[in-house]
Amino acid sequence: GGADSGGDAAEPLKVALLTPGPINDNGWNATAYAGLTLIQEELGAETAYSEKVGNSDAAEFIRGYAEDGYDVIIGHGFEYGDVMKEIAPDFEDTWFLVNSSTLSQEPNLASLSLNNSEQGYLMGSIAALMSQTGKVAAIGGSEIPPITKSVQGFELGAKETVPSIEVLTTMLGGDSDVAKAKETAISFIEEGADVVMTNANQAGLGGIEAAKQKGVLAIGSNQDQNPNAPDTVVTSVIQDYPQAMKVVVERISKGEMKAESQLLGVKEGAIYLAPFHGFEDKIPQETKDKIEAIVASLMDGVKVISNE
Amino acid sequence: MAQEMRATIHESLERKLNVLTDIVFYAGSVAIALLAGGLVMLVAGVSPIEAYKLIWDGAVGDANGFKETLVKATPLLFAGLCYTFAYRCGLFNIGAEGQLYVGALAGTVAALYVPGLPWYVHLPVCILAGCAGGAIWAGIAGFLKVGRGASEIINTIMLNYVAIYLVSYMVTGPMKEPGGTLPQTARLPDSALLGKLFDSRLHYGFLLAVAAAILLYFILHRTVWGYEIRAVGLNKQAAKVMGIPVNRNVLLVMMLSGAIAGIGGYAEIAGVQNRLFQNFSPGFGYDGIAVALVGGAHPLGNIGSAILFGGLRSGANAMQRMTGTSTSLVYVIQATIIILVVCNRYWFGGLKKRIIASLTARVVGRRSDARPEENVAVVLGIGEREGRS
Amino acid sequence: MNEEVVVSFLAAAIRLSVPLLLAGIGILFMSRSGILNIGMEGMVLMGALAGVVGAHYYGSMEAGLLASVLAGAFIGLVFAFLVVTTGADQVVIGTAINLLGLGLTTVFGRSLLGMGQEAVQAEGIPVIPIPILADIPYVGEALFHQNLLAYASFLLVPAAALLFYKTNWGLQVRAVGEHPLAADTLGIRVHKTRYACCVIGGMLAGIAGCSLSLGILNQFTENMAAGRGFIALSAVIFGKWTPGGTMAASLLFGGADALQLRFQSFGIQIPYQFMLMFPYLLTMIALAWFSGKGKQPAATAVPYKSLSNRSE
Amino acid sequence: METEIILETLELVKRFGSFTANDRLSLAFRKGEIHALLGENGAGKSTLMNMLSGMLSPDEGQILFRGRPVAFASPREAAREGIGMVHQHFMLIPALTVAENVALGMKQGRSPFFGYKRACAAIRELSDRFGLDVDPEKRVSSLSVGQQQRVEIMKTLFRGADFIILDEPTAVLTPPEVKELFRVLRTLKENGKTIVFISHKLKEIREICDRVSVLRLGKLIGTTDQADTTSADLARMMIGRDIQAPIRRTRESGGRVRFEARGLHASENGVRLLKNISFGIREGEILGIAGVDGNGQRELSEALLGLLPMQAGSVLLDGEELGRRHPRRMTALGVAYIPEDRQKDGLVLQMSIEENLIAKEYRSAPFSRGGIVNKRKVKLNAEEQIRKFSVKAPGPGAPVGRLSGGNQQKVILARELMLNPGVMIAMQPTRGMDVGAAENVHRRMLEARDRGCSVLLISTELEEIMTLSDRIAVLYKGELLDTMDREEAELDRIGMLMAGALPNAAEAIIH
Ligand SMILES: Nc1ncnc2c1ncn2[C@@H]1O[C@H](COP(=O)(O)OP(=O)(O)OP(=O)(O)O)[C@@H](O)[C@H]1O
Ligand SMILES: Nc1ncnc2c1ncn2[C@@H]1O[C@H](COP(=O)(O)OP(=O)(O)OP(=O)(O)O)[C@@H](O)[C@H]1O
Ligand SMILES: [Mg+2]
Ligand SMILES: [Mg+2]
Repeated sequence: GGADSGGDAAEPLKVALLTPGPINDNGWNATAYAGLTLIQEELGAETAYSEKVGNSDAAEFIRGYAEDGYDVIIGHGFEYGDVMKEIAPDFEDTWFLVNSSTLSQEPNLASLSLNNSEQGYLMGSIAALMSQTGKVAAIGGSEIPPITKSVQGFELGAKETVPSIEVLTTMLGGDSDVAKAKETAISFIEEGADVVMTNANQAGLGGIEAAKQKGVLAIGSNQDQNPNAPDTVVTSVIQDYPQAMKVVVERISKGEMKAESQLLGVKEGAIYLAPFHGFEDKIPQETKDKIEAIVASLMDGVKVISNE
Repeated sequence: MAQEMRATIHESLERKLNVLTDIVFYAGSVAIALLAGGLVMLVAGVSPIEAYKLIWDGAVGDANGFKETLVKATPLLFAGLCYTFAYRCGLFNIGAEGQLYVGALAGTVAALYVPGLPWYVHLPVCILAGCAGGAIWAGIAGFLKVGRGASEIINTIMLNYVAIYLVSYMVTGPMKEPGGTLPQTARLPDSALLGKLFDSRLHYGFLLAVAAAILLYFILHRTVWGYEIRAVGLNKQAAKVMGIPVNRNVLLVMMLSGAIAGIGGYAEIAGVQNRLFQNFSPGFGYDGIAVALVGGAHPLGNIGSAILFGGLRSGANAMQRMTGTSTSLVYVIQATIIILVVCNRYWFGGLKKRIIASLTARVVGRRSDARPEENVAVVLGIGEREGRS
Repeated sequence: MNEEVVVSFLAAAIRLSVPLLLAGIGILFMSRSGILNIGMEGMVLMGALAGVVGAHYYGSMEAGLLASVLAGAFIGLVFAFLVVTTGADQVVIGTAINLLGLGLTTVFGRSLLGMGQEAVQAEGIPVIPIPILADIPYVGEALFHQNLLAYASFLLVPAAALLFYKTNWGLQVRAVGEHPLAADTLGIRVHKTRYACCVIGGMLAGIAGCSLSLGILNQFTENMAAGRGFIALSAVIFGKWTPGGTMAASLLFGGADALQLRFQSFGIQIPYQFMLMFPYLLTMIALAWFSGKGKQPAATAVPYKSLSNRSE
Repeated sequence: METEIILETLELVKRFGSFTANDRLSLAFRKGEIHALLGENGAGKSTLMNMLSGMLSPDEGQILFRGRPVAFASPREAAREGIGMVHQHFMLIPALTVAENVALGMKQGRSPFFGYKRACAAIRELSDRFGLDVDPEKRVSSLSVGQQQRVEIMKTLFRGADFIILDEPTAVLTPPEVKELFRVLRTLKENGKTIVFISHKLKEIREICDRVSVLRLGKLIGTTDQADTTSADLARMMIGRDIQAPIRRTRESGGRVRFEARGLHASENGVRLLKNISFGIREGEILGIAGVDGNGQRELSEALLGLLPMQAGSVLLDGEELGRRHPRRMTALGVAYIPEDRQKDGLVLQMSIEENLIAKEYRSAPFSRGGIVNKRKVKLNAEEQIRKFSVKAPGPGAPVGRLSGGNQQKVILARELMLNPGVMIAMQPTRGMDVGAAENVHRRMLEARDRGCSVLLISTELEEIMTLSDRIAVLYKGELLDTMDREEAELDRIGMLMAGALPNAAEAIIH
């Protein structure tokens, strides 16, 4: 690896982040921002971020940060992969990290992705176990791999856990229309679904709101979404990008980073369940045991969910 | 005779002064808009001086920044020309955004599915396909206007949404990169890409856009067709009585206007992105309206204003990179610029007239005849809308 | 398809049509006085943000609603100044208002509501089942189990009709939209009337925004209007510039949306993008169908210079 | 009683820019009289009346109404005092009903509601009292012009006007409608209302008015009792000299028919616009078509030019049928056209004089070659035409919208004559032009005729028709009634035909 300049103890590591959406979206982008904050706080790095960076502007930002001497540039989304691949060779002293991608390029481009299928699998299993009606629903936002995979994983998990379950799924085609997300969830709930999972960034909260209003349960995605609706969100399957990002940046700072793609999941502790909060006492022990067993099988590698 | 001569000198001088004062006042409007933007920054807790310094540095601070400005200016110029051209024919094409998308889509289809051609054949084919895509998309609105009398304003807006979803469908469905998982097409073959200028991100699309501006200027002001377009734009009824085929012109202008946006869309793909994916335009089409207005709805004026807005965008990007300030601020500045430019006549019309009058008087001597109020509007050509049905 | 699906569909159609109806009636006020407002999208966004900010800072839904109304009135006033007093091009100003709405709500949304990880929650518009009526089988559930703004928006329709067709002021508005000069010669203050309509329209835009933010999620998210301002404009055209027609069109669009969401559960397999296109295509088809038949107020989008200002 | 002054103006001045439209006018109107205001186009009549009715405010001078000085900031204030005006161009809202139009802006007590029933009743009552015959519940768009005018009068009465101004009320009426109007006016007068009546038609003034004031170039020439003056006196006061008929060489008889129409039929939405119109015009002949405005003049010219689709009939040029027509094709065939409304149909006001001048020939040499405009040639041509027609303009590049009405018309005339036309269709070629400018136009048209051009002159000014035409036909309700040689045309007969008073005696004759 060429990017060893970050190891200088004298100067703090400089880390820049690009997100495709607004960092206050309570979802995908917020996660990355949280990761950056973690890096700043725990690794003492100097950080910068740019949000809502569309593809047409990405190169400009990435090159800009590289020229400004940033040691690590994190593109939070597969869409930055192409551009980073092109720019990376020009800045051998900088590490380029693409989140949610499987790209890599010697000597300084690596990628980090979480196993969204696994995340979905977990959510689906829990949803199926919690369902009384035998119907559960998953709603995805934009049609991009991390989301479609989590929805597909949801379906798989639900069916494997409770074979008789019926799974309703759909894509919203976007992340900003809260009203549409809420209505979609309502339509599924009225179809009979009694556990709903929404994975759609800003719009996602619409699904939880619908569940709350209709008195059914919701599974949170990506972050612990229980605080948004304590009586509705049973648990959330967290994809801990913050932790994962921190780990990777730490590796870079120690000079241990390799230019390869990294897929993290339950086993690596990057995907895990949020606390049950108020549901701790409401869920029957039997169900809790089943959930634990599924988590354990993923953790041990007994069960492997491919992210392809 | 002498008086006639004087009148002629007077007039040409006055016209020049008019253009000059227009430029001065437009620049003034932009300055005021920037001030207003600064105010918003203050309220939002950002230091305007620092922000503007960053914007300035980012936009024109160095060669790279300026090239980046031109990269941004390219799609903006295409979109501005798209609006300008339709506007000059009395049409409101709010659909540059959709036309960019469909142009990009059509161009990409040609790039990916017409293989094995040398670049000097393939690239023109792709550009023409982009043209055709944009032209068809705008043509739908034109056709509905001519055939059914349906407002092109609403239809072009609706078509923007349809186009964006269409592209989204294509890149997640039929045109998805074979074997890939991402919602995007395969990389365009080299023979379909636009070359780079000065070894930077700046590509030949910029020259294409400037050429389009010059071509449009030539069409509008030097050709028979341009004469027809302007006549239709200014007075449809009279144009009809004079024997100008109004409907045919409306349809053709709408289509050419869409074609310009279409090339813009393809140029963005073939020059910057190298592949098509959803939401590739961050609203270039809508910004084009502002570009056209600030450019005085004149093709050559568009070049300047596209660079201005391009600079604003790339500068704002630089600002965000360094301070994390949201680029949404630029929308506020843009909106303020539009408002100030459009209302220029109301706020500064009288002042402008007085300045021109006193300047002309100083040079040629006072004239006795009255100047009707309308004159200013005629020369301004902005904020005035004639010939709408 | 059983009854429950129909009821749920109806209820959803109504919920989805509420923002459209509110914004549509707002546009109707402006249209009737001869003003074309394509800036509704931006106005709705500002109303949406104002609602959350008001509700958050003052801790009550009423404060949020009031803030929306005030913000809407203010932007309506600005719009009126720009298009009525300065006589600027209405299409262009509308476009600018949209940009302004998007930009300002983003910038101020953050500075007022923070960048926090936790979304700012505020008190939402309550759902109020109407006693007795709500218990009517099927219909009650669909029609009388809605939130406050939904009832208000549907009551607005007869109110607007009454205002337009039965009052002196309504007659004035219609006259101003058709032939401002003639109205002016009869002593009607054309500019004042247009200002009033713009402010009313702005207020309704604000409420429409509020119905999105406080009515659905009690939160503001960036660009949450998602094109509804434009659809509302189509609803007015589709509704032939009448309150009843606007309501019918809003219900149609709301219904189309609700239906689109349910296609999947009916087992209809269409790529979702095509479903998303549906309302827009419907608008175009409606427009093509109705063009020439509709009665757009004759003075639409034509700036007017008032007689009393002329002599000055 | 007879001489009680209800309204008086003292040294009233109104300027538009540096142009003085009303120059120190002092007039007095007596209560209960019908007072005519006479003057050429642009003399300042409407301007004066607009000041009295609060549409404009005077720059200098004073208005005394019922002995008190008044200053109206708006028409509403004038109406409150009892002054109402029926404008030259109607101020009616077609989409609303009569009652809504009439009661618009009136408050009934404190109620915010519009008392439709009450308004209707009040209108019916007024309608009966003054014999106006208007149905309050009809939509204005469905009314005839005469009915619309009565609605306008109703509007003033409804507002309690005692002083009613009628600006050229007869210009748009057919003779029977004029009779009807006069009956109404007499009833109003009997009820003590004062009426100001503006007209260009001496005959009407003699028939209905008590006193006449004459304006010329914004100045008051004088006020006389109608009974004490002759028409010739009035005309002299109005124009400042005796009327001189332009010299018209009599046409050498013979020559072949150049332009011909056969059995033109046109209708739109079931309304018949043109019915069986046939005529022929020889080389070097002017066929005048007389008729009251709105009897199909516009439709006829548009049908000939191909702007209005026809259901039947054919148009022939030099004996050859033209088939599908289109303005561009007609231009190519050498047919010139002077449209009725020069600003709407004839010119692109924001374009320059030079560009307007090439509107018919821009596609061909020398003005363009290979689709590219030759700017130098265009400019040279404009300079030549400006000289030839003595257009008063700052230069060839000046926007046409800046020119005065007369000069705009000169630009159109120059453009059409540049075609060297074999046929010219001229609609209201001198509308809104003063006598000098009108004479100029007439001279040009006669010159064209003498060069062999066939001219179809459509005009509502009978005088213009009588002066220029070699033959005269009358258009009534979309039908051509009778065609006669100028020499045998009698004014009375034409007037009766215009009013539709004669049965369709003779089928139109094709020469
Ligand atoms: N608003 C205005 N601005 C500038 N000039 C005006 C305006 N109104 C009228 N004029 C000019 O004032 C003069 C008098 O116009 P006015 O309408 O009073 O004439 P008129 O006697 O009523 O003519 P007509 O018989 O054609 O109705 C004309 O030369 C006209 O061009
Ligand atoms: N609405 C208006 N506003 C400002 N100026 C006007 C207006 N109408 C006319 N004018 C100006 O007033 C002057 C007189 O115009 P008008 O049309 O009355 O000319 P005119 O005296 O009738 O001339 P002509 O004999 O050529 O018809 C012209 O210079 C014209 O530009
Ligand atoms: Mg007049
Ligand atoms: Mg004149």
